[in-house]
Amino acid sequence: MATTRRRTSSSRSTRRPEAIPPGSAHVAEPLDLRGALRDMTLIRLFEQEAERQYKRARIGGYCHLAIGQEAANVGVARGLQPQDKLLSSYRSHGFALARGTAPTGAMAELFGREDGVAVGRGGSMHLLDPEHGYFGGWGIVAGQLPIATGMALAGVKQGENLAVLCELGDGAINMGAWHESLNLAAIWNLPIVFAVFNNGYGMGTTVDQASAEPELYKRAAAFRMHGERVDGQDVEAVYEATARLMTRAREERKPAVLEVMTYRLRGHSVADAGTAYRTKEEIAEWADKRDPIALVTERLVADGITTEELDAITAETQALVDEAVAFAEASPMPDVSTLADFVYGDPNTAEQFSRMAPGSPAGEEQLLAQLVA
Amino acid sequence: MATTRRRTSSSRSTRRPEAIPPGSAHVAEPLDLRGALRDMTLIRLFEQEAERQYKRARIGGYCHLAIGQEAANVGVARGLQPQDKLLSSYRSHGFALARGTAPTGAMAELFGREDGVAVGRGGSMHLLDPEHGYFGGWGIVAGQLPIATGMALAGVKQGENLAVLCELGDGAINMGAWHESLNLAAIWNLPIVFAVFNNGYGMGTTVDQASAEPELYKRAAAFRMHGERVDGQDVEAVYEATARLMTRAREERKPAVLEVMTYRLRGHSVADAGTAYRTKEEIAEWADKRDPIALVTERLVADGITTEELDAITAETQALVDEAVAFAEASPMPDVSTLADFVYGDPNTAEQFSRMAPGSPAGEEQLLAQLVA
Amino acid sequence: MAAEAVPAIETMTYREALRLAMREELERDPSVFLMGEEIGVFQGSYKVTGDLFEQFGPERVMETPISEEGFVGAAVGAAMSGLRPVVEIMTLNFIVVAMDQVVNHAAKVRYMFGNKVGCPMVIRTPNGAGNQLTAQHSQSFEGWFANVPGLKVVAPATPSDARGLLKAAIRDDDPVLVIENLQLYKAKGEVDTSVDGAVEIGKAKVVREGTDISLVGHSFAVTRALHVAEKLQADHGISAEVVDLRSLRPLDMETVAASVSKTNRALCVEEGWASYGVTAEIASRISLACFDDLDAPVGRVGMAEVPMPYAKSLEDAALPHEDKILAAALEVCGA
Amino acid sequence: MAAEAVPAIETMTYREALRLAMREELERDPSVFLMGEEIGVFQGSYKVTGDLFEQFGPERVMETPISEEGFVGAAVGAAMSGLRPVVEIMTLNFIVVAMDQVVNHAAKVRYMFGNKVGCPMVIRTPNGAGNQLTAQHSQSFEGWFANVPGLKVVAPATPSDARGLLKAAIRDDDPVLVIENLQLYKAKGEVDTSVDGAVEIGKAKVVREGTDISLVGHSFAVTRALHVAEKLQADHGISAEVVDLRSLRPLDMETVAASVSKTNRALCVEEGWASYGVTAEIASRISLACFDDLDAPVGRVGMAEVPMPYAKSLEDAALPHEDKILAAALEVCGA
Ligand SMILES: Cc1ncc(C[n+]2csc(CCOP(=O)(O)OP(=O)(O)O)c2C)c(N)n1
Ligand SMILES: Cc1ncc(C[n+]2csc(CCOP(=O)(O)OP(=O)(O)O)c2C)c(N)n1
Ligand SMILES: [Mg+2]
Ligand SMILES: [Mg+2]
Repeated sequence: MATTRRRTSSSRSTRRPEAIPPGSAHVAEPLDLRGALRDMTLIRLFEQEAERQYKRARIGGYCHLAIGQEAANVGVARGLQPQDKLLSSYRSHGFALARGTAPTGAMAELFGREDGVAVGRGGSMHLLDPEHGYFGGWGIVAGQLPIATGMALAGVKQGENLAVLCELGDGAINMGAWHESLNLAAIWNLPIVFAVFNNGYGMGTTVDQASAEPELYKRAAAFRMHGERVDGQDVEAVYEATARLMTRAREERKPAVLEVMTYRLRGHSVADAGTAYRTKEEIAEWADKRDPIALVTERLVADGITTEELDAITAETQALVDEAVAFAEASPMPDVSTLADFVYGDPNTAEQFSRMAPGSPAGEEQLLAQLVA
Repeated sequence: MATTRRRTSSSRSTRRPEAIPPGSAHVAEPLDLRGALRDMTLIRLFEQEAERQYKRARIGGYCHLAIGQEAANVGVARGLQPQDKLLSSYRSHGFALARGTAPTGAMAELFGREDGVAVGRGGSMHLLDPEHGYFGGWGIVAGQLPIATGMALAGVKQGENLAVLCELGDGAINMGAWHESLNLAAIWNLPIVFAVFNNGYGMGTTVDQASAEPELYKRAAAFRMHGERVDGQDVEAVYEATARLMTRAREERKPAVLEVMTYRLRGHSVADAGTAYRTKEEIAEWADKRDPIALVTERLVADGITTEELDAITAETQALVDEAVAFAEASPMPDVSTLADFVYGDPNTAEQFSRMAPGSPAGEEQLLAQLVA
Repeated sequence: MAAEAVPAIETMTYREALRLAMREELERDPSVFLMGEEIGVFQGSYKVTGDLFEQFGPERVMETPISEEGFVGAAVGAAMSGLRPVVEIMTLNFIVVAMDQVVNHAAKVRYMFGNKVGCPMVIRTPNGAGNQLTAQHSQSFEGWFANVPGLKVVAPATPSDARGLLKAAIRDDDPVLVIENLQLYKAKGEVDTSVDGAVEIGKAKVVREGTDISLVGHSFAVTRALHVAEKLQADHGISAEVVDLRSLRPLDMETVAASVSKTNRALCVEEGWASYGVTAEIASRISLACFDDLDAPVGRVGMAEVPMPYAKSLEDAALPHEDKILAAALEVCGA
Repeated sequence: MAAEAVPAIETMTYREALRLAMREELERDPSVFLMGEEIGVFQGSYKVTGDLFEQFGPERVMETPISEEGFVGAAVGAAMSGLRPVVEIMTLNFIVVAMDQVVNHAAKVRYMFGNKVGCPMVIRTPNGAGNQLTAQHSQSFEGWFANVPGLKVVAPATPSDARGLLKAAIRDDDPVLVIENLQLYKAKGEVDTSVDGAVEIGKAKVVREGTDISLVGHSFAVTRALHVAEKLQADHGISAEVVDLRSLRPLDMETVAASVSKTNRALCVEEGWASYGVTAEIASRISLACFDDLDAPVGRVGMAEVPMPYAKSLEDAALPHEDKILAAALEVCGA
């Protein structure tokens, strides 16, 4: 009897996925490779800094890093039009930065400061930047899927020429919300692309263990939806597939699934060493052979980029990260008197709650005092 | 802009589904056609009686009839081995009767009497009969799927040579519970068959409107699971497919999906006339050409059954239904003093709750008085 | 001589009043739309949406598959995008499958994202029991939602409030749960259709004046309480005041406390299970706010604490019927 | 001379005590098995299951995909089949996606089916806040489950009770929620490993004797209350009794009422939101049961009623810290 698969040595290989026929004939503008390298470097340096600051206890809570996944982050973000909307899981830093969020506001949020993008309320898991079309990192696995579906619906209802890209992890695909969201997206013909970032693991669980169909993009077929897989360490490939599927979504109202094959070089979060469930060899192999930054650099070098130019990219992005830390450090902690701000937004709220005080327990009294003040 | 499909005239046809290659080579014993007719007739007469009694207010609550779906009920039930387990939605009467539950206990339950199969607690939606391997009609759409999956898991863990058949409706397939349950069944290699009773409608919503993949059995592929479709008005076909897939589940630990194409000739429940969302012509066509009882009778007539024999079946089953009504009428209403029975089953419960009384509100006081008494 | 606006008092059911509110809001604001199972051709499982599908078509009245988690979440996303979705959940029992979207998402959006986005959506859904619908279809756990900061919860008890609170909920910039009630759908009452009629959220209402005891509740419990008040007067000479909470979060404790300070006795009533239910909150607040005024401990009545049974005899015994409320009121009055 | 059984008092963490209970029950009863995300090779997200996977293997310690609704429901089915699944939900926040299986299914099985099947299963899951985990990961809504007939809910506050109540829960024939707590996992305490140590469900415990006020709570709030009691004594000469509820459904109100009848004052404390929370129930029951004994209204303290913010300054302000409890206790004491 075996109701559970025994763990075998990981089937995770660094080999590229087979090519899959594209979902439509849209051809995107070629990717600005230097710009992509710059964004990826920014993310890498930002994440390394976040790791350091976490260890110094300037950052608290959960902190999930994107190191190793930068091509996936930047590839999808560059495949969007400015009006498009992006939502993701808690592994949010890379998405915000790739979409154009200032590192200052992002780092200040990680520090829990007033100038953070979520005014210190959200932290690492909940970066967002509506002005740059990023509608948040979300913390409940797969919780963002129905919401992204609704944003695509709203786009159609409002007659906007936009599509939504919703990232989720390989672990998230086994939640019921996947099924309901994809079905709704399909029957309503919504302009949305579900980008499954398959980094091989949901915490310590492999894709093979968790998903009865481990070729995750194939699950799109259950909704008569197009699905395809792309090498997530190749920023051009991710960009091309995203741009094509987003255009198709926008122009033809056709949803799709894009499985992005990638790898996280760190643990699940900074609290996880990331070695209990995978071998050091596996990690080393990805780090050595499939580091997305090394890969794009190689390509640029072949195209004739100079060492000086490469150094300039590193210097510029490092300066941004340093500035972000200085900015975050200088930003004040949110004042305790603002604790009740933003619980509600309706202008009548204070009046609505003004009659609640008699008999209130302590936590409620506190809210009312601030809300009604 | 169209975010919602416009209703077109129903695509529901009475034509048989195309044949689909079987999931394995198991060949079942031929079906006892007379026995099947007898069971189907019993269900039909029972349901007609239930309808009458509902109108007389002897039966209350929701009451969902299986009229038109008898071949599906009987076909799957006869495809099971005695040790197999069956779970279903709230449309439960036909399943209980097909599995061998005495009509007396079933009718008494509909009447809400002490001798009902659920001791008057469950009513129409929640018939069950563990001794005959029927683990209930369940009322939350798709709620029974994870539970059935767990029963299959338990069967394996306990080393029992059983498989589980879990019925759900075409409407239920769009719930997240479908996705999670099928994925678990597949990765754990569980002996379970998910029988989707596709009667064309979830209340007033057509399959085309609700499911992005309206050929529902194809959704099995998202879990690398075998799926097939069978003509649900043909009791032999349903029986054959069920028996084959259940044997395969039991012997090879392979889950499967069986889509059973059927039709309800009545409304969603007795409260629904069933005509707002479909045409009278459509209903008439199914009633005239695809009534499962007429179809099996035709076959038996071709095989040489006599009118006397047919009449005897009707007489025997009508007598059972009459007896059931008499039995139900004679059975007492549950006594109010038993209200708190069965809320908990642990023998220590009365002792556990014995210190709860001080300050209790009225509803709780009542429970405690009965529980602790 | 100019025509004067005359009040147009119409008698209609609670169900019709809800439909009227939706019709008026759909006409007033193009960003409003309805979503839910069977709310179109089927006219709603309890016929609340009625002919709105016919009038407004499938874009404004969107029928959904059975996927509560999916479409409640889609409503959150639409609300974050500036629309005002009004979601029907067929009964409160089924919201449990969508709980995560309500509690972990809708309620959190604005705060967690530092006010950069909002979530102006409505979920309307009936609670209640009484039609032998059994354990999985007879529940009332609106108190769980009232426990969650970020949500507002209202529960109208009359047709006029049904129209007025639903309108206010739709116009509110925050997620609002509108708790309807299965028994009330057919209840009739007067609605002034000549006025907008929106009812401010967070205001309780004294629906019957009295001097000896305050009966406090929401939704269908108010109807029961009013009947009990008549009996208390007629059979026992006890003058009961009845307070309709109308809103659970925010809660108008000023009105409740003022009533109890006058009557010196209180009984809280609800359709659901009282233990850890709505009446727990109300009773504990009254006990604190009116400590010196109370002549007797605050009483509570709810449904018997069992999963609702099917049999008529048992269901009757489990419901918080008027005789139970009456008995509890007499106990509070020491009568 | 025969060897006598000597008590073997071991100091261990709450987390280790839970693991010990599972180990003992897995060894004792072959029908017990564990299910949950990352409870195997990963040793549990909070390392509660630790080496149990290594010791018992993948059949007894079943790792699951991220599918709470699916595997909680599977546990219901397994329990109906005679097994005794013990499900870990990584934190209470995530049970919301599986709520339907807990509330509409596990709690209903036995009653709705007329006692023809039962559902002996355990769900263990931590509540609590305090590590800057933010709005979606800092909640405590165990009161919702305590509202549901058919469920039992316990909440140990010490390592010894963690072991004892989890053992009792596993042996119980009904669905039991065991509410653990993120802050308590690392708390140390003494456990007598020479005895079976199961703790009867439904018994509160006076964990500190006092004469002037009763501090009543469950889970981590008990730890806070004990500290506050020390301060009340040291700084204000107030003698506080502390009552650890240990079980929310059933609730041991006899012990609570006896304490308050002695001290004549009570403050109820919880980690979650107090409005419509656990303390609402406790306070309203005390107000009724001890009406004539109370010298002051019953106080309540919970977390500030906001979605938990991330910033350290705000989170600190939102938590029901000891200074808040102290202030509330002084108010109740009129000091
Ligand atoms: C509903 C729910 N269950 C469990 C968790 C805890 N959890 C957080 S992240 C995670 C793993 C997700 O893996 P994957 O989707 O592959 O994303 P990745 O972390 O690899 O980016 C789990 C189990 C959660 N946040 N929500
Ligand atoms: C979660 C949930 N949502 C809604 C309902 C209300 N409801 C009961 S039956 C039904 C239609 C189900 O249709 P289908 O699955 O096709 O089964 P059929 O009635 O056709 O047998 C609906 C929407 C419910 N019981 N549970
Ligand atoms: Mg992953
Ligand atoms: Mg159907």
